[in-house]
Amino acid sequence: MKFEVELTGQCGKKTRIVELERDGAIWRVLLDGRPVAADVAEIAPHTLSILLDGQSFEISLTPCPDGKLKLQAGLQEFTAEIIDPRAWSGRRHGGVEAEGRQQIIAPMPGKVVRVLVKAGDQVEAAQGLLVVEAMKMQNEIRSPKSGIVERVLVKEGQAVNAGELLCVVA
Amino acid sequence: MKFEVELTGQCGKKTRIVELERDGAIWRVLLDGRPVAADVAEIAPHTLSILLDGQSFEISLTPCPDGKLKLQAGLQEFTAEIIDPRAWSGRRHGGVEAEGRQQIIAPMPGKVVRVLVKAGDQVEAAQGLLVVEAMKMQNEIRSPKSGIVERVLVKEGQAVNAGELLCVVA
Amino acid sequence: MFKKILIANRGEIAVRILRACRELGIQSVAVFSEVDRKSLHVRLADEAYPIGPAPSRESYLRIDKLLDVARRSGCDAVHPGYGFLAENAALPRACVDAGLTFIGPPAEAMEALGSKTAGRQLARRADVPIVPGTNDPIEKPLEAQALAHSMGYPVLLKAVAGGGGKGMRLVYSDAEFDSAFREASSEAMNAFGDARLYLEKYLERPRHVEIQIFADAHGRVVSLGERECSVQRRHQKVIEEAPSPIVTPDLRKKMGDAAVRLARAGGYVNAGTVEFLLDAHLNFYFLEVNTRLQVEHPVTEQVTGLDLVKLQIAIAAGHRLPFAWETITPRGHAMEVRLYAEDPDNNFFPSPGKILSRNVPSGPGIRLDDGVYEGWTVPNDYDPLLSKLIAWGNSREETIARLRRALEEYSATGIKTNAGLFRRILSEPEFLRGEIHTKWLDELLHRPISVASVPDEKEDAASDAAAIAAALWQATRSESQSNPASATGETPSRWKLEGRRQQLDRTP
Amino acid sequence: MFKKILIANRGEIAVRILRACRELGIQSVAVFSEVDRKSLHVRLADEAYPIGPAPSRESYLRIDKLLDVARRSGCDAVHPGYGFLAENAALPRACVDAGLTFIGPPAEAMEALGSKTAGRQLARRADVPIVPGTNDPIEKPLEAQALAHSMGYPVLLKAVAGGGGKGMRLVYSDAEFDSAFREASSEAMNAFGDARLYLEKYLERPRHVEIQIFADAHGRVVSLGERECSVQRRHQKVIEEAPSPIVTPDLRKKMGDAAVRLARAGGYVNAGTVEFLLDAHLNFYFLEVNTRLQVEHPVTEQVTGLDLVKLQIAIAAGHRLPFAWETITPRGHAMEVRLYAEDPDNNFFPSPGKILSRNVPSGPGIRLDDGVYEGWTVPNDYDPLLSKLIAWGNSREETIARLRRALEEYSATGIKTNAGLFRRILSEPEFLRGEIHTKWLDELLHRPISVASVPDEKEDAASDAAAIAAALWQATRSESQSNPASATGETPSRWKLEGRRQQLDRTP
Repeated sequence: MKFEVELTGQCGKKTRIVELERDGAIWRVLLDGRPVAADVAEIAPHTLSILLDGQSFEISLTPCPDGKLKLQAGLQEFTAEIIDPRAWSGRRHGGVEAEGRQQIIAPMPGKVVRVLVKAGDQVEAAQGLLVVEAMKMQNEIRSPKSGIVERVLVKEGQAVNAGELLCVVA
Repeated sequence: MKFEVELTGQCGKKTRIVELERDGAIWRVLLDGRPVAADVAEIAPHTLSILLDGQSFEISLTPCPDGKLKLQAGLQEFTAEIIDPRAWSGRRHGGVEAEGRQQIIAPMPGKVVRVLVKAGDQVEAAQGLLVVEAMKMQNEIRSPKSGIVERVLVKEGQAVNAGELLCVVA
Repeated sequence: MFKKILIANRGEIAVRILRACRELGIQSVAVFSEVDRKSLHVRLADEAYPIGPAPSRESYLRIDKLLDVARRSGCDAVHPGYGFLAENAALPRACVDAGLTFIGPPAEAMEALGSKTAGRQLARRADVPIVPGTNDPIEKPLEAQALAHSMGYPVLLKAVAGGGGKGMRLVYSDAEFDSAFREASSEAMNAFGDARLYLEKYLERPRHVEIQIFADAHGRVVSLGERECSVQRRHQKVIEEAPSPIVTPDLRKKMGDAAVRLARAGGYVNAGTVEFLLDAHLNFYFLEVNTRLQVEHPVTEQVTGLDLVKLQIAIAAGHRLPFAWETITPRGHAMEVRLYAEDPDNNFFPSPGKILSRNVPSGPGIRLDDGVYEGWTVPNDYDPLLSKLIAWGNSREETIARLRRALEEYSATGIKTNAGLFRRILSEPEFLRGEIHTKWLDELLHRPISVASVPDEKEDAASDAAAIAAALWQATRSESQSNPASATGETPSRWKLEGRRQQLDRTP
Repeated sequence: MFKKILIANRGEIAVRILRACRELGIQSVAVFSEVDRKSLHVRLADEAYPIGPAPSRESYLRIDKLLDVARRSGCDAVHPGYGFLAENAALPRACVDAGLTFIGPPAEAMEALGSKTAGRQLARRADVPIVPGTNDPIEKPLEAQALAHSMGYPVLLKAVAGGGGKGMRLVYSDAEFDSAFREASSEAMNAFGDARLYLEKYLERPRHVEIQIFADAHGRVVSLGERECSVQRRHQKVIEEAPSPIVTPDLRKKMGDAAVRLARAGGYVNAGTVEFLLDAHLNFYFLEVNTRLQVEHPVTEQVTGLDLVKLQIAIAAGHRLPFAWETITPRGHAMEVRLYAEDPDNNFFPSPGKILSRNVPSGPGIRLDDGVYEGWTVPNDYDPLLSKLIAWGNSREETIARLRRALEEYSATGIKTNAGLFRRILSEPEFLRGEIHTKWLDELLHRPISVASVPDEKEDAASDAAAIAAALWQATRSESQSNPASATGETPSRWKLEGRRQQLDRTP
């Protein structure tokens, strides 16, 4: 299996090609076409110990709802987007058609305590759209772009789930 | 289901009759015939939190190879033997026929470093029979009774597994 | 001494208090809402009773339910922790009525010192410096402008009824004063129905330094030294340390004396904290009093060796502060970070969920005040504080090195945490030099991340390892999807790599 | 300072050392045998390399493999930890030959002080009290008997070549002397091919008190005070504390001076421990020198605030001991228990296995030096030390209360541990009064358990809870056996009890 892994870390973005080949119970690894001495052990369901040419890394993984992976390696953190040419082909470029039209989704479960805009309003980038409360903290959700509020799908006092569509700015 | 639980703790032995009745996803508990207000939550695969009339206990369980259970509740430890009248009937009294004849088994995996007796030897209670080494520690295994060594099943230098029969004293 | 204490709280602070009780041989009674049955404080308490649904106003804020549990379970005292009812004078009053000892200040002292305006008035009387400004609401804007002119700009106009930045204006010159006054006043009217404003000198980049005080019921009040809490995100403390890197012995004595004077003036008893702002010239100004145990109390404990919760209990039981305290000499340096279930990529929004796995650091100089455990689900309903990680060292440098080491070992999967924020702060040169102020972190978060802090080679290798881990995760996921049978049960070989073990025997 | 240190060890001490390296900014290189790939020290190190099969003589005891890893990975120093090669002079010699710094004493000092007989001879020369007896093998039994008579009985006859109690006799009177001499002599001949004996005064119920010393390469030697390690099971320390409950400042000074004298006489450099026996009249007698870091070093760290591993590294790098040390004033009291994978019901036999789950204590005053983690399998091949649990408090009483609290929170399933032994010891009145000696624990374990320590009511309720837990475990086990489908996947309701929640709302 061949994967394109796009990593975003403290030092910016980089892309790695990882080839994994199963050989019975065992994997072989090529990194950007070069075989690497990687000794991998599973420590816990989401934690791997990797010895890479002797250097010891402990990687903990948390999958995100958007399909990306958060990875932590000691003091460093990465976000990984994995493009599996076999299973995921085309996925990466599928988002282009939505350009310009932004769907605002709830980042976590909570309650809408204030709706600051209504359909048709002109908004600036970073202008507050609504306020969601969770765990006693109120957080203003801001517009990612200047534009017109197309729809508002929630009301004040309404409970929302993570990923739920709150409003659309076009 | 009705269980007879024989508990051995710091304060000696006691026996409790525990009746559990399934009611859908829920259990009802009778302890020695008396209904108890027990609120049980599973914390981890071998750890239960039990609120018993408001008193909070955290019980961790470790099953032993002999079918008993080791239980820890804070500062206290118990060994429990469970007699399930339905599934286990008769099991408790099955050991009687072995009386007088003692099978000496390896308490853990290790290596026999010394055999101190041979078949036919007269031994006293607490006399050393053999020495097993594990994790750099040598431990003398002693006779639980006075009698005659009937058989010795292992040799010096031999690796043994936990539960393996080492010798028999009759 | 008390026989049984009700802990009217949850999470790490409930655990902290019940541990002190256990060490003193006092029974502890926990309470829990419907979502907290499996919380750590319930597991570790001697007794635990349900007090209702998840929303705190129906459970942890219900004095009637709390005192009902206290009465029925035979408690003789109540510890409020911090948050929830800890600074609500109704609780000590209800305790007194119910014949229970409240472990904290009397209701009157709480009111005299706890509210911002009452505290400010008392401070003025006790000769404790406050931020210069008008003592009363402005009646004549021109007089206020003259005062602003004489104090020096910038100044802040603030709504008397205010909060949350509404009705507040920062004024930089005489020319701006008049229009700023009219705008703020009308905004205050709209927001609070009260147009009144007052004037305060604006402190640029102040530090937050607070004094821990203790007072017994026999008239003795002592200062246990300062904590610096200047690293704040949107007015929330995120890192606290003791001692402050810039407080001198002389300043410590002055601030301690001022805090003790204020506590005396308010008839204070038990543990309290007097918060100050410190300007660039080391002038200090009274901010407010927290009439309770603070989240950050462990840093004082680590440098003084005292157990503040046990002291609170002893004082509430009528014990005297032992004489020896005034001669306590702090040792070394302590620093605390607050680990929250927060999403750093989403403006630190709370991120509850199930903790699938975690690694917690331990070893020399590390203390963890933990409120959670692996397998537990952080509920949606409360402050998402997971744990407080506290390091101690002989110097500020050693303490920071230990904290960094501990944060390198810390990981949690299943939830997002703010641990990465601390990893970043602890490598910032300004932080390492102690050059911090209350706006410092907010400013830092608007700056791009400096690349210099991580050596390139190690970073490269770490990203290689991360890329391999990510690909393996995807590969095993694809495998288990195409072959559901293999997904059940942990096949031990699932992650195994050939990894050229032979090669490992040849290299390094 | 060093750039990269090879840690020639495993388990908790390897973790302890690599943490110190990380805090100092030094890279750490771990080594692992085939069964240790997943060990905590491999996970946390900067680099890790395999060194062969599980048996230590093929891995951790192989100087050639260790130095090969050190050379190839570019290390400039080697830390041996304790155990394995830590007191083998061949390692420092091999390090010198390979151009590596050994973090410990020079080979010569190790030999001069490390062996029992050499240490005893040096002690005599350095005017350090040793247990009275013959200095050389007994040639004339009658002279030896006269000496025994003058020292006072009981005395010990010991084989010069001895060990393990062979060729050893305890003699209570002149009348027994002759036959005891003959028996011991012939037993020694049979066991070791060497009939020679020597004579020592037998100390009844002595205490084990040891002095931690540090020496730099510039001639400075200091004592960091004592540790008491009298609680031993079959000559193995199980609890250590500092300070000793019976050592006075005067005695501390005398013992410290003696230890420093001995270290000087042996040309010692780096950390070492001089062990003494203390009789009922507070006379102390030299026992032996441990020429390495001790398992129990954390108790000294907790009371002095020093990091002994960092000091070892600094001294090995040629740094001077700072002057300030001689003026260090210990604070409070520290106590350590060694948590082992042992079966208390089977004579504390090692009990390795997979750690299915565990709860580790944290919070104020608690330090855990951990070598294991949940999900890891304790291998069969090495010392089964899991973790060291260390408590600190302002007094011995507070320290014990904290340790008891921590042990109450500690649990591990899947393996058996000796935690229950400590729970028992820490409630023994003699231990609480500090009335301990090296035979105390062995005697205690032959006594029936005193029932008085646990209040009846609580014990009853705990046994009720345990009985319910046991029955539930059996019930769910039966269920999953009769219905295999339900065994797969955690049905959340599996353990749920109706529990008369309504009743909980009525009671307490």
